[in-house]
Amino acid sequence: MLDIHGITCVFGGLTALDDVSFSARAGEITGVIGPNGAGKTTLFNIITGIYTRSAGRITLEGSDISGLPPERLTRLGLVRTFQNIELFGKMSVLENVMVGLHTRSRSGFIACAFKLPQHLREERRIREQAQELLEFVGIADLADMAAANLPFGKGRMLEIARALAVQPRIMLMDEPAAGLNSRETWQLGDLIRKIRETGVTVVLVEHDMELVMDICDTIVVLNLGRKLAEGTPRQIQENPEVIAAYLGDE
Amino acid sequence: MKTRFIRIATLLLALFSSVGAAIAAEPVKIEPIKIGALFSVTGPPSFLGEPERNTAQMVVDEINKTGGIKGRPLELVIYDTTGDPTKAVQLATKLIKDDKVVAIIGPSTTGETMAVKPVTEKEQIPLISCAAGSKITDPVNPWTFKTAQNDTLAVARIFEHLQKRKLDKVAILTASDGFGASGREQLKNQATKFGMTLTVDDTFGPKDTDMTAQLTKIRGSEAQAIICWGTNPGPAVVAKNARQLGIKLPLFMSHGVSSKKFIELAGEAAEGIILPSGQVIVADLLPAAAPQKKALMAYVQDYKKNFGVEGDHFGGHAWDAVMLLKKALEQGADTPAAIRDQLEKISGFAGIGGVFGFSAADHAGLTKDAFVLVEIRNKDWVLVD
Amino acid sequence: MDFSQQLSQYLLSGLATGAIYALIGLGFAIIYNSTGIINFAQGEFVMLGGMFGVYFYTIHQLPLVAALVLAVLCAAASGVMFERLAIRPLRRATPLGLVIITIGGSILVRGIAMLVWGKDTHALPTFSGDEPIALAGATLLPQHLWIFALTVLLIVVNKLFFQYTITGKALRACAVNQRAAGLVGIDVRRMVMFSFLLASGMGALAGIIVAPLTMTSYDVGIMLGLKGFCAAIIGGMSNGIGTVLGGLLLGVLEALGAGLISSGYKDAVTFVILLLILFLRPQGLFSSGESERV
Amino acid sequence: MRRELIKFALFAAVALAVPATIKGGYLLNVLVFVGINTMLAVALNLLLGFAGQISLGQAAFYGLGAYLSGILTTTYGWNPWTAMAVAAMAVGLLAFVIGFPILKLKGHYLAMATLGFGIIIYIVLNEYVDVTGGPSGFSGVPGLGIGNLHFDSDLKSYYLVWTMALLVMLLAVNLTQSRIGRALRAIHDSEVAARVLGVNARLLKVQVFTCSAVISCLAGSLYAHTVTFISPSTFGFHFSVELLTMVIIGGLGSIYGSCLGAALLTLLPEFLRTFQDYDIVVYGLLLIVMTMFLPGGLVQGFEMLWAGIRRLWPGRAGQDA
Repeated sequence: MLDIHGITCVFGGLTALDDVSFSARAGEITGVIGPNGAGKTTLFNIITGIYTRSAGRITLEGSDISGLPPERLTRLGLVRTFQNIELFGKMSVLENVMVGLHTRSRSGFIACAFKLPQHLREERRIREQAQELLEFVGIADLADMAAANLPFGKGRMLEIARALAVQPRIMLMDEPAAGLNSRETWQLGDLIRKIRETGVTVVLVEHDMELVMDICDTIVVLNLGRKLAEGTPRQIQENPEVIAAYLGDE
Repeated sequence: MKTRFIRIATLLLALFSSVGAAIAAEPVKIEPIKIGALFSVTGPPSFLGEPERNTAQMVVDEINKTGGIKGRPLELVIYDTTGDPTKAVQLATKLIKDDKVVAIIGPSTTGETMAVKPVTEKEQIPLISCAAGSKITDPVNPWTFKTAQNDTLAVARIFEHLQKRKLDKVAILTASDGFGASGREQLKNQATKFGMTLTVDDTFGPKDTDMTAQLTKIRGSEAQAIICWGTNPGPAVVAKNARQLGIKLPLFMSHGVSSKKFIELAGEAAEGIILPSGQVIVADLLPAAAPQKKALMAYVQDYKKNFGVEGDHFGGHAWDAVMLLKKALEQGADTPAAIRDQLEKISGFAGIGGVFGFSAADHAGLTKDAFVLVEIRNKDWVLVD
Repeated sequence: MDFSQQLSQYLLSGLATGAIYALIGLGFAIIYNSTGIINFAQGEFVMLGGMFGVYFYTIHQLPLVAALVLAVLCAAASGVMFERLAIRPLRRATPLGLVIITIGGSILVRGIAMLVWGKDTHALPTFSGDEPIALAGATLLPQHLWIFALTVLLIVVNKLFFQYTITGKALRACAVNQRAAGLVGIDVRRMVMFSFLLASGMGALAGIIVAPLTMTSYDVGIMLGLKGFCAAIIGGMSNGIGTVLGGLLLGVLEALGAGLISSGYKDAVTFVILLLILFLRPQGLFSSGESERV
Repeated sequence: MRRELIKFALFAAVALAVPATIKGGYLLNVLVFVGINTMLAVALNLLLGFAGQISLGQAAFYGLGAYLSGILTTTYGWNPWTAMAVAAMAVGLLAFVIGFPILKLKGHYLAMATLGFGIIIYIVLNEYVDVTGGPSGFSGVPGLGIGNLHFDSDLKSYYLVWTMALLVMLLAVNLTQSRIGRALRAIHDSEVAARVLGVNARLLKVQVFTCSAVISCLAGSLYAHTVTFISPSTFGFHFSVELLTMVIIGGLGSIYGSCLGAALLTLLPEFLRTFQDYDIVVYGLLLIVMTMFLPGGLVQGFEMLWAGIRRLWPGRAGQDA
């Protein structure tokens, strides 16, 4: 589904990513792991058009998407979440999800300003869909709260609901478990599986090994900007190079 | 409790009734004649508005001290327009509708006057503007008069002088503000009439700090004289730059800088500059028989006494406006329409700006004699001609 | 009077004006580089320099040198006061908030100056006479030489200061990363204050040295400030030579614009250039680094 | 939704009833200008309060509207309404075109670029004497009328201007509560997150910039036809700052706040005539103090005050809790 071909990224003199390639298969959960500074987040930022790559190619279902701006990617069905959840704090929880439904509605300036009937119908539809999404992630009861007042764990759920709102085919999650307690992490794992069941491909960068090993179908290991290994959780756990990278030299 | 309340109530009642009695006992007050004034006391044209406000207030106070007009005191309502046409319009409306004035003097600038004109015309209130632009009274608007000398006259003075010196190639350098733009229009309009060729027609921003580029261009042209039109500080910079470039051509300025301030700013560079001016700055040099001498001396001295500095011709515009109104009122006019009619009949009135004579066809009322040409020598004015 | 002579006068006049813009631009750059703030009130410190100069020289009749020193000190003190009262209390400031605060500050300073000193225009005497000096077919005033000299001096002093003194290095550290600078023990607040002190002092110096040529009044700060800011933008907000080159370029373009194209539109020419630079090379003409402005 | 509509209806009723409570005169004239300034402040607020993009060049669009209307009707004898529509379209197009490069900039650079644009337009109005009349202004602009109804008195102008202003406010309120308003606020909070959700931030910012320019332009046309005289000095940098002050004082992101800000800044000088020279100082102080202590503007201040009163009122607070 998503294919990364030889991505290289150089900041000044520093090579953050060096010829990284891997594929995320449709309907699977792919995990990208690696010690700090391995280049995981950089990779995400390149895929989602926030940083520019120095070399390489990214394709989504065979078509080239390298270097496209984030809003274009979203329209092609690729969405991401952030490590430090980026909520629209002054808006309500429901409204946050409704922004996610922006691409699912099309009333223009005129229709909105004059409240034309099709806009009102659309607005009702968006509201209902947003409510459904909140139910899906389990925070429907907080719909009217200001997003800034949400506890962190709930904020994470909101961000996922918001990302789901664009009806993605593939979802990139940057350390979704960061800052969550063990119960919340466990719930998150369930949610991610549920998301896969709806047919969405998931790629996640994660530190929480337990979660990754539990839910991922395929795991890619990065170290110092290079791909170290790729395989099933079992294969990765047994890979000596990976163990060395995580534990340091024996 | 109850008795105390009654006591207090009685006391209050007594107090109120005594005050009421006092008010009632006062003799019936004579209704003052209300005139309005719009000056840009603050804002960029404050160099006009401030002396105008001072002067108008001073003159009105004096009139009232000597018993008012036909026993009725004048009441002057002054508003500050800050040089903003929008505010000028609003305040003109306020003067007419809320203060119910019978006439308005001001505003200080041509732009504001043009903005206010439709209002006063619609409400049929005479307006005596203190601004210089010729288009205020050309074409004549029945309700609009002005006291500031037309720049037409100032331009004519300079061109006549140039003709006498047989100079006919002139470079003009005008400020890009209302005053400069109006001057530029007049300079261009009258050039052919006086047989002048304009070799360079350039402008400078009123806040510009260096005009050597324009002057260099002039130096490279065939110009035999330079005319610069603007108000402080631009012309002072022009004078300094001309000196720096070693330009020896005769340099003329407008009446916009005919105050000691200009000499102070331009310093050495002011020497030899010739400009048309109202007679106020040279009041003491005038022969005793000059028609305006008496008015001029009185104004200059009064202003000095009240404000510690010498009166300039900007304040003079307000002096003329108030005095013209006074003349109309003395004829018994106290409604706007009657004042307008009386104003149009005034002739031979020697004021600060010149000898005024209005008619149905002329609401500016001055001839080019209103201007004298002066030269700056030894940091003071000397009459030319 | 041939054309080449005219041209050399345009260039020379332009350079002289440009040097003034450069001096003012440096003040913008210093504050921006150590705090990330564009101080829209910078032009007002230029005005304050000139007005304090006039105040001490004309009203108190002090000797010129003493008046100058006092004026710079007073203006610098005003700069520090502005930082203390308006910038520092603003915790968690957004760029928008800072833009509005400094605009408000500039209006306030201008208003106070108007109330205290009135609306008149004033002139200072030139430092060493006003006999024109001929140079390559063009003429200059001695005062222009003072301006050039001061510009060069300030570039050198700036360079030395930022390169070799502890305070200068600390300021540079703040420019790179305020939080990191704080962590290594630099008193960031003091550094911010210091940059305001430096910038307002320099602005005041510029204001004083140009006052004999351009005269000064309470409202000269707006236009001078804008031009200085243009200079700094053209120069890519650098602390040194970039901004100076930016100022000089701006001055020359203005003079050429006024002389050869149209004197009325010369300021429009300036601002069109500013917009083009912002659109096409937001990092400035004289630097090649990456930029975060877009 | 419904509550919002009731709020607006109440506000509109009050605005339209005002002339009945004051007996004509000068105050009515000032209130006409409050209406025009409300349009301008709402326009700026859409850009600044919702999309978070500063503009110091609003006066330019205002001026262009006034001058295009003035010139087309006076010099070329066009029908004022046609001229107004054409001016709005022309200014909208201009804003759309320059919006792309300008709104690529952020923060100070955006402020500077819009300021530069404003100054360029001001210089053109000032220097293009043959067409604009230059610094001494442009007079003789005809008034507006529909059939036999001529808007030639303050009262009629009041209803004309306030109908427009209320319409603009209603549309703005609608807009901010729609998907577009949400997207704009999202851009304001976190542009990256908004873009990741598929919001085309760049296009949307340009669109709202255009929208704001068109409203300002309409206000300019109304100004020209109401005052019948225009001069460049009305449309300078200082007016852009005045508009900014109105929006900030009223409250960023509050449409009613903009109206309050416009009313306050237009009426205040009338009641504080004694201030005269001090008003410039008061302006500066207001800008600083409001940004520092009440960044949400007066509307937020009132809300806080209201919340405080409710807390002090044990009965009601008890019910709420």
